[in-house]
Amino acid sequence: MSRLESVNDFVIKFANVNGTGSASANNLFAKAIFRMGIPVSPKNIFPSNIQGLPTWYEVRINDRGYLGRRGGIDIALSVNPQSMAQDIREVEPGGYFIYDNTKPLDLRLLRDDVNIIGIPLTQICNEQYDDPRQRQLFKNVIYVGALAALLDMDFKVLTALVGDQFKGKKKLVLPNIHALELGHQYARTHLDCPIGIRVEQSDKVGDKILLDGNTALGLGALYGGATVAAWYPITPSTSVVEAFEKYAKRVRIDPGTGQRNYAIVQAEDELSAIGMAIGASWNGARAFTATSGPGVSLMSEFLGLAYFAEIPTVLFNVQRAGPSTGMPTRTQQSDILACAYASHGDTKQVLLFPSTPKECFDFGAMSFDLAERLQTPIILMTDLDLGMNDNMSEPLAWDDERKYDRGKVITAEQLESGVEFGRYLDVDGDAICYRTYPGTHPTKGAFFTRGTSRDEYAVYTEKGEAYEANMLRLLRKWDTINEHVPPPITHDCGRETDTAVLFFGTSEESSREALDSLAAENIFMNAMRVRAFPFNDEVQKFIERHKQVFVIEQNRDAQFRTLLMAEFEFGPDILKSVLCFDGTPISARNIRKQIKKHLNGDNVLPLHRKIASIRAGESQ
Amino acid sequence: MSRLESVNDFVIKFANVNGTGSASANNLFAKAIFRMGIPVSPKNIFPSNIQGLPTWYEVRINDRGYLGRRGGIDIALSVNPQSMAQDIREVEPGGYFIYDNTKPLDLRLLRDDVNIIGIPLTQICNEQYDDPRQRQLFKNVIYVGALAALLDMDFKVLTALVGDQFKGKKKLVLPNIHALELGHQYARTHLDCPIGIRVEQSDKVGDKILLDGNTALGLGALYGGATVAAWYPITPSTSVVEAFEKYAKRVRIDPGTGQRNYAIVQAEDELSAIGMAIGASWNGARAFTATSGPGVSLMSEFLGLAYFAEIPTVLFNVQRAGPSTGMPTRTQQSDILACAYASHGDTKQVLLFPSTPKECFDFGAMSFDLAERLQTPIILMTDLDLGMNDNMSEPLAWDDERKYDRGKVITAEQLESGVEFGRYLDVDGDAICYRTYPGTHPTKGAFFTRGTSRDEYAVYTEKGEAYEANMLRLLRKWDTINEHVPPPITHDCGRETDTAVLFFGTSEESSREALDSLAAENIFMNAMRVRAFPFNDEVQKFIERHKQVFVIEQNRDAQFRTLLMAEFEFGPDILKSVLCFDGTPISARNIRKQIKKHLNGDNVLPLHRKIASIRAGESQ
Amino acid sequence: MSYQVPKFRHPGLPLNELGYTKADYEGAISTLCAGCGHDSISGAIVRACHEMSIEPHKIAKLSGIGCSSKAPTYFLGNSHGFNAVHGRMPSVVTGAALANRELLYMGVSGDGDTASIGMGQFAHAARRNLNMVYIVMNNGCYGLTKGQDSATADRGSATKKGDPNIYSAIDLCGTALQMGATFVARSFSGDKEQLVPLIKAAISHRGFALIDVVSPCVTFNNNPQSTKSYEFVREHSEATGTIDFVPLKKEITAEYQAGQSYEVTMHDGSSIHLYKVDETLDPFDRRSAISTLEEHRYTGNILTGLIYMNKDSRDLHEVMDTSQRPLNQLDEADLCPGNKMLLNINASLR
Amino acid sequence: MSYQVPKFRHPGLPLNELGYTKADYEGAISTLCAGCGHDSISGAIVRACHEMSIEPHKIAKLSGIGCSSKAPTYFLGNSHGFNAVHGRMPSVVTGAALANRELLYMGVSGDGDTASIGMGQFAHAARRNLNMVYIVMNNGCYGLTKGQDSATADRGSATKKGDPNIYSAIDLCGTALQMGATFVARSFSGDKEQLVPLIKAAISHRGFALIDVVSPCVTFNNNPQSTKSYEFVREHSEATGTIDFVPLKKEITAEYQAGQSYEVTMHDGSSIHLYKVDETLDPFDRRSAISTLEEHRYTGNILTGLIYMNKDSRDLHEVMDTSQRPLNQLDEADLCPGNKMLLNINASLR
Ligand SMILES: Cc1ncc(C[n+]2csc(CCOP(=O)(O)OP(=O)(O)O)c2C)c(N)n1
Ligand SMILES: Cc1ncc(C[n+]2csc(CCOP(=O)(O)OP(=O)(O)O)c2C)c(N)n1
Ligand code: SF4
Ligand code: SF4
Ligand SMILES: [Mg+2]
Ligand SMILES: [Mg+2]
Repeated sequence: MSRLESVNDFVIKFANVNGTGSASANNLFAKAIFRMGIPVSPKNIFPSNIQGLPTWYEVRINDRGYLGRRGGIDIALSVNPQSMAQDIREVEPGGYFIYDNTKPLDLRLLRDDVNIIGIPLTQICNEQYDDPRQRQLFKNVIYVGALAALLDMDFKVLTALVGDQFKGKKKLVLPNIHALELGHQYARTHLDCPIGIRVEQSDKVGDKILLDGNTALGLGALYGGATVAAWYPITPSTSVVEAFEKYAKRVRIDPGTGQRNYAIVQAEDELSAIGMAIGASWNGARAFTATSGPGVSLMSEFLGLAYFAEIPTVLFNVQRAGPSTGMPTRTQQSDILACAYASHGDTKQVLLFPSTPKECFDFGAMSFDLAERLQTPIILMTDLDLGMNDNMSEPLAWDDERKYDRGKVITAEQLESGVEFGRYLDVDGDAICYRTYPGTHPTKGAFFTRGTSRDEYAVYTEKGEAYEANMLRLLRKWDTINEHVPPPITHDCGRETDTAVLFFGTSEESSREALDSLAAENIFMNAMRVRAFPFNDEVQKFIERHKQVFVIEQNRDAQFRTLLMAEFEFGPDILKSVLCFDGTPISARNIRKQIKKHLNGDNVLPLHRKIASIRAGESQ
Repeated sequence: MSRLESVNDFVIKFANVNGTGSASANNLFAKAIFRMGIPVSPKNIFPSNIQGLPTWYEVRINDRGYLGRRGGIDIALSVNPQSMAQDIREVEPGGYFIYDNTKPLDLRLLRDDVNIIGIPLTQICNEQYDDPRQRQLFKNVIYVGALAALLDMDFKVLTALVGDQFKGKKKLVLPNIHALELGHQYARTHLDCPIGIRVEQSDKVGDKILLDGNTALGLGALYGGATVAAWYPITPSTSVVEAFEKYAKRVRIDPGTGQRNYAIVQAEDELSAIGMAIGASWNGARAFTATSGPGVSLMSEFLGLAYFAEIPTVLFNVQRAGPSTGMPTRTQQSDILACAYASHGDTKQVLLFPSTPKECFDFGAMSFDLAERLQTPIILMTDLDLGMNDNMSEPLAWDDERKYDRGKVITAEQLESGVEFGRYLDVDGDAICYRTYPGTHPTKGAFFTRGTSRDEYAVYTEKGEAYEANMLRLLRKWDTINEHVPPPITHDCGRETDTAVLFFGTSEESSREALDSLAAENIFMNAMRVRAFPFNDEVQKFIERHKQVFVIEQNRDAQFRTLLMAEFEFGPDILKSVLCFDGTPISARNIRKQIKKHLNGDNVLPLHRKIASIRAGESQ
Repeated sequence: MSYQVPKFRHPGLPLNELGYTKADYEGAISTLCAGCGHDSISGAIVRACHEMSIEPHKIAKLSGIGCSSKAPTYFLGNSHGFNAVHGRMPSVVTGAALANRELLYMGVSGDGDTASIGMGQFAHAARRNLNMVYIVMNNGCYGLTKGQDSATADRGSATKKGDPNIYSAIDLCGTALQMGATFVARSFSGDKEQLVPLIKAAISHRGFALIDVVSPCVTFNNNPQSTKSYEFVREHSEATGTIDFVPLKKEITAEYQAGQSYEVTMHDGSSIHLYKVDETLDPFDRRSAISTLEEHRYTGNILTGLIYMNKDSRDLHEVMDTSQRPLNQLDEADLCPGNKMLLNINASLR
Repeated sequence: MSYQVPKFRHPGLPLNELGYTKADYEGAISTLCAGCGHDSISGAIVRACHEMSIEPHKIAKLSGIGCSSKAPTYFLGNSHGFNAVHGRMPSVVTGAALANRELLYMGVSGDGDTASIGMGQFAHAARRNLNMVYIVMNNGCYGLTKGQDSATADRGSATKKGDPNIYSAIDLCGTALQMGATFVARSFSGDKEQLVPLIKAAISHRGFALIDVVSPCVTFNNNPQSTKSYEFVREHSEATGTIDFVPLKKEITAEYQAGQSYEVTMHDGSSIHLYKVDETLDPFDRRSAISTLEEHRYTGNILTGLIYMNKDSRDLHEVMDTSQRPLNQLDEADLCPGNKMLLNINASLR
């Protein structure tokens, strides 16, 4: 039988039952590979449930550093009878299927184009452990040990990692190492090691780190000086505030008093959470909230208020698959329009699109500067894929000289010295006005914040002209905002071409890989990664330079493309869509396939008709 | 001094204090004109407050039947000292300023290009009445009597109207007629009657009626078979449910039992209101809710659920000026994007755009057929201008043969006979599936409704393929929907032209007038009034037939144009914007001016830059 | 249709009056954690409905979002179900109940779903005396989002990984009473003998019937520091008395001792028998219910059983005076006034 | 800046300790209806703040949407104000209070704003014992949207144009008590002698202080069928006692009779004196407060005055143990851990 052969280049998928502690064992595996200097990209695929349902952990190992989803499984390691049929089906021909053969495999599942490897995990556990919980936990560690032998991993890396992971919990180190050894031993004794796929020490990760975007965001908020966090639990954004809290507990305790230099409130719902963030920002603290899915809809009324009353507001939206409750544990980039035009009436909201943990950290911290400088909500748009998976990333860094940009705030001294203050008076001509913090001055500088129309001195008015002037100033402000948000990043392919791709957020890795593989077929395209809305002029120029631009996004309705069309004055014939919305991160194969289909001229129907008649994404 | 002269063609504006009962007197005036066979279009301009602030009532009288706002005031009748300065300023040169001269006019207000007419209203009242409330109330009636003389109105029409208005309250008839006579008498004795502007019996109203859109909507819901109304008070939608209730109390009481064949619940907020409408619809009743402004934002989470779970839902959105609380008593068409893409994730909502009370009635009733046939939310988009003002309209009519279209519902008999039932199974190929009402059959036909992903049998699933297939079916359903919603109406100008206008809702009257006046300048344009989203193919063809299409809308961000661009595959260079967003209804003069500016080539900058640099609307 | 759990029907299984076995009232296999209190409550609902011989399709089960709100999938497979959005089940039930007054509305919610995001809707459904059974599966935490404290967590109680809760707890029974609920009870998922008759009584009651059921979350909130653990609740609960439900038309066979026992006839003709334990509580007097509850709160005990019932309850349909025929069964003839009335209206508008 | 009401300052006007006249605590001219109860409450707030010599800029006044929520524009013109969205004032205050614990937060709301759309936020602000004064201008109707019943309207009460209300009324004092509020009072807009000292006590209290003020809507709900009319309230209110507020450092001059009089020292060192009328009520015992309230509800009387105060109240900041220095005054040095820590974090992630 053919068998896949490769070194440092494969996809392995673990199939487990959730609530059994498999995630940490699988993580041990991924991190060990990473420590061997090989780029990895693990993705946790978990159900919206706590215990007993199938869960998967897909790890891509790739020496060339492609970190997006590739599509296809080379090795499946399945310890979950519920999903075994599906797991074995997904293996590429020539691939490997590793399973717990304490119970024999159902013969109907057998595939003769796949290499089947049995390890009697349950049996080993039952022999070694009496406690049922231990049996369950160590089973996972044992298969990691076995994998080390099968893939020719450096066993010392694994044992060192265990030491690091249980630092402070010494008692746990030895039993875990023992379990690793059990698996390792078994494989070396009973199985053909290594298999065709294996790993070798490499040097491709440099000083990179392995970190999930939500933790990076929480750290970004911490470094950005956030003192108030108000939130309501929801997957996949919950861990943003949890990370913020974890680190705040370490570094934000006043050494003298033991008191906290931060406040975190679990609100009663998302309406309240964003209300709190707005109230705190209004009162001069840096505040944020984080949410996902339905939370975004619930926050829309307040987002409209913050836009119109110009209150700095930071919202981290970790997107998941919608609409409604949708697929709460799957990824998508489908809140683009809901956020860009959040709330009734004419609004335009600022969006940031990080694509790595490093950018989550940077943009996370920057959000507060932007919110206060621009006096408007800043919505940072990440997603489950980036937020909840360990992503390889540049290390985090902070310039210790950096000062927070607190924006335009008038002080008591300035008021005292007779500065004219009108809350909505465009003094500097950039359409951004000065504010005062409550409590600034006994008799000067007070104003009334409201969601109703008002004049430049914040006095209530129903005069159409005053309302209109204010709305037009907000439009002018949009141009100022444009100058402050992070610019796009362009990759020139170095050849003459009139075709390009444009993407944002987590489509980056797969897009880059797809471009490389298209280049290998002599299809050359320039690329731009957009990092913010409003779109910088560069975006417009980039699109204008090309005859066709593929907009890659992870939603059904090409929402980002709609935004590009609404903001610029060129025809949609230029903008073609590459979409994936089945809840999995878009893969390089999928992008390549869709682009080639377009280039072959398959795409002449109007967009929505077309999508309806073909399947846009691939689920594999 | 020059004085304006005209017959049956002028604009008169009454300036009052709110809470003084002026609205009914002013209405008496407008209706009397209407009964004289002359087209009128009264607009109430009121503050967001209950008592004591300036309020205006602007009536356009126009024999040619132009009913949109014209812009400019020919006659101002001011009994409010607070607003007098502004009122007199607004009068066109040669126009008339009528005021209560019991107190002398502040000389600084005097204009020598305006005809000033004083009537000692307070003095007359003080002489005639002792009770302060009577003094206040009858003051308004007296000036209507005076106007009758000044404008040469048929006094008998007025007295007959009073008789009709106080039918059942006989005791009020004579005092009101007396007050009318007081004013009439005074004017005829002391003033030069008629003035240059006057009215003459005409025959231009045919069988038309004078009705506000909200009452028409309430009646539409009643005729459409709505039995459950859930709402939360908010201006300007409150009177929709109030009208529904008023008529339901008359015609929906079971004659045998005296019980109600309807249920109206004032919910605790808008989230709850739409939840109730959804619950009732799910359970097989026709239900609706009505809201405005912030209510739309608050309903977005539930709108996403109804879209995704495919629950018939009827929402009447009477738009007002946003964002946030905005200008709650002013008009706008600015919830287009918030409604079309309501909620997070990929959603597309059906919108209907009535432009007359008759259409409010028709579309209101039709909403229930559409919601049940299409199994999705139907959002009827009207606005304050249409909803709260008396609009001249075709009479309402109902075909007594008409049956409600209850959509695809499987009965107990069908289940019994073995019909296969899967709630999300596309049996007919039109992407609309069958549902059952709860309680249909003891053992067959039950299913679980949810906002999470599910398979065709409504069973929860997290399988990407099942989710994707469902989302693609929803896109195909969009095409089916397209075939059911009201098509656009086209007005061909009868000449060769490559220019057109496209509008919707309350921009119709002013657009029509603007087109006529442009035609008088030899600028000919075709016109299309869009009545629904999704846009019919006809809309696309119409736009394609032209080189330039002016999209007329009453919001800042050209939201409707964005929608057109997002849905179709032609360039935005074709679509030009004509906007008004100062809270007043768009006027014909304003439209004409903006179009001419465009035609003169003033419009080369990208849209948002341009708007920011010029004033888009006129406030007059 | 949507429930494909193969059901083995034992020929000897007891049938109810309608000829159904208990299995006919079951749902899909639960995906909750083994040992989760919610599953026991589902079991009690199944038992109550089976024993009362309610036609399964005459029940509509509705919920919000959470582990608890998933539970309706796991019972009453022949009933229509509706998983609404988080915290908004009461409004959906209100609409549904208005549309068809003839079904039984079984609402299921969690403490997060009800006491936090759903507080407003819960309060107002109670205030309107909506005719429904409202069961809260109360575990003092957010199970589905992994164990954060909920608003019913007691001050000082801690979940598996959390710090002790610093906020005062919301008592859903006390809240419902304040709002005007007409039937208020508390129970424990581990006490089926108490819970099943309470569910039956709640079903028979016409009006808003709350049962706040303490239902431990074994995964996140069953640790010793928690006041919502199996152990704590077993040790600290104090019953108001025992309750017996006697279905309509059944002859009363048991001997009821006078004095501490009350027989109450419900709206549907069935009756409940109460044996009081707590002498201070008169469950038919709101003042007594409110002060007894508060007294127990003060002492830190969990009062379970029937806490309050308004015998003269008039539900939403009654106070609104809606038609006896369900609104969703009315047709054009009932609803549409016809063109003639429009002619009159038109005339009045000229 | 935003208040351009020309103020004529009479030279002889009494100055408070800070040297301000009452006019310095006033706001823009009211646009509410003449005779509206809300204006009287604004007046009481002005008087209380002036007499307590609170620096006006150390007050933040926040509200939702409604006639009542407009009121903050009409008092305290030198304080920052915030008109939030309908029903969501409590969350905005929560955030604001977290940001700066040193200001006084004066929240104003209506019965629609609080008891309907705002029920959830109201309940949770109370539960968290947020340090604020929460004044409800309670007219039993929706003034600004023209007179619909609100959720505090009594059953059977009718507004000017409405049918009698068919729902049970929400008692905001009872609700706040249930939720864990630590200061609960009720008053009447027409009774300044009672209202002003209550406002002062609420200001001095550290924690969530609710004053539910019945405040007739003259335009829509002051008719004889209404239980929120001036006349009805005058006739049916029963005071818990009288209350006297003695500012910090002031010597107590009046003679207080022992027995029915209590002196209570507040967190800020000032004190209140209570003269009880109702012997059954112990306003320092929650159980007593809850049952007395319920008793009055039963008899249909309106209990006014201080209903409950927790002398040991610990507010949100205290239970959260946040820094004494307001969070909004912390800077980079306090907040940013610097690059060194990142180096460690990075290392742990390799
Ligand atoms: C609007 C919204 N916010 C947040 C969530 C995330 N969420 C799902 S379940 C849940 C809490 C459930 O707690 P509870 O109601 O107590 O149920 P339990 O899981 O404890 O049974 C939350 C916050 C959501 N689905 N929707
Ligand atoms: C989300 C939202 N829904 C509805 C409204 C309309 N609205 C304005 S004020 C008000 C009710 C106010 O009642 P209340 O709080 O009792 O204040 P009052 O006017 O009686 O003082 C409503 C419903 C709104 N502004 N926002
Ligand atoms: S997490 Fe807790 S509440 Fe959820 S299923 Fe498990 S035990 Fe039950
Ligand atoms: S309507 Fe009522 S509440 Fe509003 S200002 Fe007038 S009297 Fe006051
Ligand atoms: Mg819970
Ligand atoms: Mg009110």
